[in-house]
Amino acid sequence: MIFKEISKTYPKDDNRLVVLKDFTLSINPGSITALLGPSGCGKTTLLRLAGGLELPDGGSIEHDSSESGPTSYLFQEPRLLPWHSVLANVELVMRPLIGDKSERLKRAVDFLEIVGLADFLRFKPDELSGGMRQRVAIARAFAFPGKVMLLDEPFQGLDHSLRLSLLKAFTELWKKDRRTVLFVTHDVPEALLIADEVVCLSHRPARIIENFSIKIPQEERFLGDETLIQLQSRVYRAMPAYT
Amino acid sequence: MIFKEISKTYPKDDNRLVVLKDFTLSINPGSITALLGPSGCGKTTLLRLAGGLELPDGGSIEHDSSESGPTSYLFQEPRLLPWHSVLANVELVMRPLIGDKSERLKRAVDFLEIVGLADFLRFKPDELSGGMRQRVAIARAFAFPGKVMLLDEPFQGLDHSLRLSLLKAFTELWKKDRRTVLFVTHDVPEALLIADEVVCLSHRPARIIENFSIKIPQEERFLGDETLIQLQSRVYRAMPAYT
Amino acid sequence: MHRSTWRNKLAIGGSVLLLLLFWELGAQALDAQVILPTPGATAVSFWSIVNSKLFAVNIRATVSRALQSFLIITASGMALGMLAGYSPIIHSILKPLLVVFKATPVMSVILLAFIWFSSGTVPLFSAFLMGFPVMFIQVERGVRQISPRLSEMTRMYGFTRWMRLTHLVVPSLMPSIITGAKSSLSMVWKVVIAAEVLTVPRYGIGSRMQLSQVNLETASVLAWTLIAVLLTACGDGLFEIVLRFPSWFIKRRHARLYGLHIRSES
Amino acid sequence: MHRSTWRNKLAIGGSVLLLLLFWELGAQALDAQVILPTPGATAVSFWSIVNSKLFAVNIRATVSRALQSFLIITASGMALGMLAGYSPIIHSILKPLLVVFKATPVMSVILLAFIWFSSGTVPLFSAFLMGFPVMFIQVERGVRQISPRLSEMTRMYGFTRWMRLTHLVVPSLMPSIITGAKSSLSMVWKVVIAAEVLTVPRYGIGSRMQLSQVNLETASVLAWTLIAVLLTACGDGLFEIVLRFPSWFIKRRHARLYGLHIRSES
Amino acid sequence: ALEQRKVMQPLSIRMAVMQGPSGFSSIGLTREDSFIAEGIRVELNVYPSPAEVIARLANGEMDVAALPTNVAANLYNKGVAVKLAAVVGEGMLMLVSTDDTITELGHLAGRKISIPGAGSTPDQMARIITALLGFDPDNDIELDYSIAAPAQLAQMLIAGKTDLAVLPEPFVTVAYNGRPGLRVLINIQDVWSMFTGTGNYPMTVLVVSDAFLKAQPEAFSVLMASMKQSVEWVNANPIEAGDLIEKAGIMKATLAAPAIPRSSLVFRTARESHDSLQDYYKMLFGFDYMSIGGALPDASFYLEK
Ligand SMILES: Nc1ncnc2c1ncn2[C@@H]1O[C@H](COP(=O)(O)OP(=O)(O)OP(=O)(O)O)[C@@H](O)[C@H]1O
Ligand SMILES: Nc1ncnc2c1ncn2[C@@H]1O[C@H](COP(=O)(O)OP(=O)(O)OP(=O)(O)O)[C@@H](O)[C@H]1O
Ligand SMILES: [Mg+2]
Ligand SMILES: [Mg+2]
Repeated sequence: MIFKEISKTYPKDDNRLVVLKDFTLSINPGSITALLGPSGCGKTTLLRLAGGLELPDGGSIEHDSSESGPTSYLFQEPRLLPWHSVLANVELVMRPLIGDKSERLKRAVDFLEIVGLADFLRFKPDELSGGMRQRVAIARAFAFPGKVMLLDEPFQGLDHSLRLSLLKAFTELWKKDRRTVLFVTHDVPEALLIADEVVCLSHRPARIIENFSIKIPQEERFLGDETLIQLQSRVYRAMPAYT
Repeated sequence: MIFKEISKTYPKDDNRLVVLKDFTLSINPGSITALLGPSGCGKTTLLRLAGGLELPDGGSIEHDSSESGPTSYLFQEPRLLPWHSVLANVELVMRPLIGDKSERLKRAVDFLEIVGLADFLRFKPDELSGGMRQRVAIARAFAFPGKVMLLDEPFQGLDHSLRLSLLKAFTELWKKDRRTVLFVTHDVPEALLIADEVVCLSHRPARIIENFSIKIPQEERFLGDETLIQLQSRVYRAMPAYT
Repeated sequence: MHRSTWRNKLAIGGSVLLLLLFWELGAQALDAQVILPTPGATAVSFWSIVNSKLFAVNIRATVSRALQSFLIITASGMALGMLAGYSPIIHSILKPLLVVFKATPVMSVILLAFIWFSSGTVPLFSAFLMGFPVMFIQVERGVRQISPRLSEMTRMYGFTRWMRLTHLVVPSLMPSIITGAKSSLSMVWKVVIAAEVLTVPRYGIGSRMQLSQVNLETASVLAWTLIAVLLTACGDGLFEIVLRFPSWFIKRRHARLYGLHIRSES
Repeated sequence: MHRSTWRNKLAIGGSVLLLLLFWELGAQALDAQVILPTPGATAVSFWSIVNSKLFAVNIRATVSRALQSFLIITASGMALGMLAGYSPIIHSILKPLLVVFKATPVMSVILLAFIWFSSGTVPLFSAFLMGFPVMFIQVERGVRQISPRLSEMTRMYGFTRWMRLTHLVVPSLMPSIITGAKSSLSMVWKVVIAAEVLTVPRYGIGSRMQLSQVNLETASVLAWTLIAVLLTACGDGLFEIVLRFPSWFIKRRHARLYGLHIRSES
Repeated sequence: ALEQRKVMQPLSIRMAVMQGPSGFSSIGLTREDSFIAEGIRVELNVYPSPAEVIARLANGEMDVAALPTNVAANLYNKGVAVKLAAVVGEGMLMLVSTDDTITELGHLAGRKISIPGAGSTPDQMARIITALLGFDPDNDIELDYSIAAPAQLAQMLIAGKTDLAVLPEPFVTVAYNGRPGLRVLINIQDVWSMFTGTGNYPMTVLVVSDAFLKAQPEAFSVLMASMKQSVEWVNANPIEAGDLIEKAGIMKATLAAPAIPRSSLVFRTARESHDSLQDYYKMLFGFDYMSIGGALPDASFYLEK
């Protein structure tokens, strides 16, 4: 996926808000890219552009042939259908792609087990805690067999151990088909643990400050690793300060 | 504030969901307490009980005399009024307590500057990014002169440097009046940086696993500190694993 | 949401009693049985009407007219309302039609209505003229208010048109549809009866009212009014029950779809 | 949201033309001027009506009746709807009243209405009977749908009753109120005219219709209908403009409240 | 062959009347199971308002109808192919009052008179008569049309909620029975005769569609004859007629029967009443020419028989 000189402006009455200006970034097909950046810099806008939910004012986005097809999108909010149960929410999105109902159900239950909600299949979203809702959204995005995954702060609102285990589950899933993944996060260790490429963005309008490649295979990484610790401090230094 | 043998059950059709059972916790008036715990264990429920939004099925909550009066509550979601601007959202909540309009406005603008939204006073919540909405909610909770502060994952969705600077701003504000603060977080360093007391909760039904007191004054703490690093690993070990 | 506690029932009863009291006092103050008979006189008349042999036929005629126009209004209002809500072009095309509907009094088209429909269908026609805009406006607004976030989600996940309709649009519209249905039902009764009074088909509550009126039997007019009120109350009650049905139905379906699978899984 | 692009205008125009065409064809097929005159004959009649000297008086009479009942319906529907939405007890108390309102045909109470009110107010009264339930149901539903999260927030932050009303309830209800107002406005026109036809007050569109009708001047009846349709269209347009006004007003107020302060601050 | 068809399927004459006294004359037609002759049957349809009668007549769904005299002329002038066949009812309107203080005509000035139905015959006659008596009907007195149904107006009189009204029979009788204090201030027919020098005015007429006249001239002759008999029978047997009236859904027997003698039911062919019709139309033309369709009907409107 290649972002080519993208620009995006939100018209707000008189003063226009330039969110992206000549933004260029190329993402290797089949790799995981993490987007780090200050709040309000335009990360969600980038994902929306990549997912086709918004059209750029200028520039273009090119997709690799392996990336054409449906996209799994994890929105910044859970966006669950409030009238459906947890299970139905996950099962439903697979309908257009998986014809067999029992297979869909199995897949939905499997993913809901991964996120630890096996006991809550029949609950409605309103009866869940914030983190549980987020987990349903994760299960939905993961269960959906999209060619590309766009994840907007996927593990926000989850506790430390759950986060680690989901990261682990995610890398294992990813290794099976190696889809292109672009994800936004505010957690540097998280980015370092799973990303092949960490992109640090500046304040709005977002520019790329620095681009870190991590060559270590995901399954061999752990946070105590020397290289990662060094990388971590480099990333922290690169990240734009709060002004 | 003292939680005395609180129990809370959500009736869900046939299978009842026991969220709290004989939960007891005493919080020193004028201190900052952090609640850590796995997703869905009942942290938000605890805050809601403390804020009086929900009544316990059993047990009672006792308030210190210094804690009687209005409460600042930061909800797990921003909960902004969508038809009002950012500024109006913050200014509005102070109306019942601060009669003077210009003072309210000044206070609202001040707090919005602290969270870095000085340029967005006229924006509607729908025109903001997720993190920016969260920051408006933070400004609202901080600007509101409540006697108690209940914060539900206050800094979620914010980037690292913004988080640090808000933590700093928060401790400075807190030192002025030393209100009782009870806050939920999933970020252990965050808890260690500002809490006087860190409470680790178990899986649902929430029990207290361990209780860490930190005696170092907030302004002297930094994450490289030896004591804090030790404490951090103790907290991580105490925290319930993902099963 | 405990709407049917004893306190509420008491309130309903009290309010009904109060209404009766006002009626009695009003009748006594007016002291003119030809204009406002007392509740007692009305009750006597009511009883003799209920026991008359054509009672059921009259009721059936009116109820079937009301029901038919209600169904027509609901179906057409929903279909056109959704179309207009989604497509600005269809909205524009339907706009003049709606204005005509809103403003054309039955009076103006009654000659045509007499020719095109039999006198039994004129009530249907006028109820439609009256109720359709209400349902339409309601549904159209409902469509515009569907959460853009959720609809973005369904688009992203490639929901088919049918899935969007059944899993996003209809559930989102449910409250609007219910309100629209309640409002138009509230109208249909009255318009059907009023049109029956006007056109006097062979059977119908309105026809009976008209005849009682011509014959100066005011107590009988009021008794028929009472019958209409009771019918409306029954209709409302039935409506509430029907409303509860879908959720029960969905639960059943859910159990069938997911319940067994889950158990066989774990 | 570009509802007024040229394509939509074209659609509106086309739809109006189509309506006229159907009318012309229908009239020619029926070939009976007493029943359905051609658009041409109606236009001639329209022109002579518009030029008659009492035209404005008639229009004013009907418009003022429609406006009055609309205002009464909106005000009472909003007030009682909010009360009933918040308090189950008041809901229960009002419920029987609402059922009576829903089902009582004007016919049954017209003698009473005539005694209590003058003949010019009977249209007002019947419009109220008809339109009130629609507005009421709408607002009551709206109150029940106010976001519980936001209302929890206002409770937590100790909003006063008045603040809750102005900053949470009314803005949340706005869409419901607008839909209710649109629906009841759509009814008020028709009911007022229908009641005028029935009671023939000295001036009013309905009175003119009735007189034209008894004189078998169907072209004139249709011309008056056309006038009613145009009035309704104007009413709708005005309504849309009024709806735009509050947001403009709020913007002004906002600028006054915050605009200057901010500048003097930074 | 013709004989056979008659036996198998009797000729049905579709006739429309309105609710109220204008339907009284025709009720005798329904005596013998609605057969007025061997193989000829009258299908009597009762409608609540002239509007429906007009619609069906214009549409060819009705062959014969009893209509207010002015409506018949109006229809004819609007191009509906009908002919006036006979007068079946004459004036029977009264100005009644419950107010004892009204003792002379001058007291009517500035009063409110309730009229059942704007533009109806009572309205026209009230205007004509008050004008003949020297009032300006638009300014000197107030004509109120709020209560369109004569029955309701009778109710209001009985209850004392209105004190001056123009009422047709049988509602005058009804109101009188409910409130014996009711007085007839003006018998409108008398005033009419006094000023015009003619007899009573024609109020209800029988019209026949040209199509029916052309297709079934013999059947129509039979109908005319039966109609004449019907009126005579009704006038002679008010009690039995009342029962039939109730059965047809026109009005209740207890109200209709006592009023029949005062309802001016007559049967006069168009030729017999040609002059009085023309006088009446001229008067209406002078007062409100729109009520007869804007012109005096020409000669071909009257059925010559
Ligand atoms: N309205 C409700 N109906 C039924 N169950 C509920 C309701 N609200 C909360 N629960 C249940 O209560 C439990 C605790 O919820 P709570 O919101 O307190 O969790 P939490 O500790 O705040 O979690 P998180 O970190 O994910 O926000 C959850 O299992 C949830 O399913
Ligand atoms: N609909 C909109 N109208 C106007 N401005 C908007 C709109 N959506 C987003 N913006 C603006 O675009 C900018 C970037 O938003 P975006 O959501 O991409 O930020 P982000 O990087 O995802 O931030 P966060 O980490 O807080 O979610 C913000 O300043 C926001 O105010
Ligand atoms: Mg974002
Ligand atoms: Mg929570």
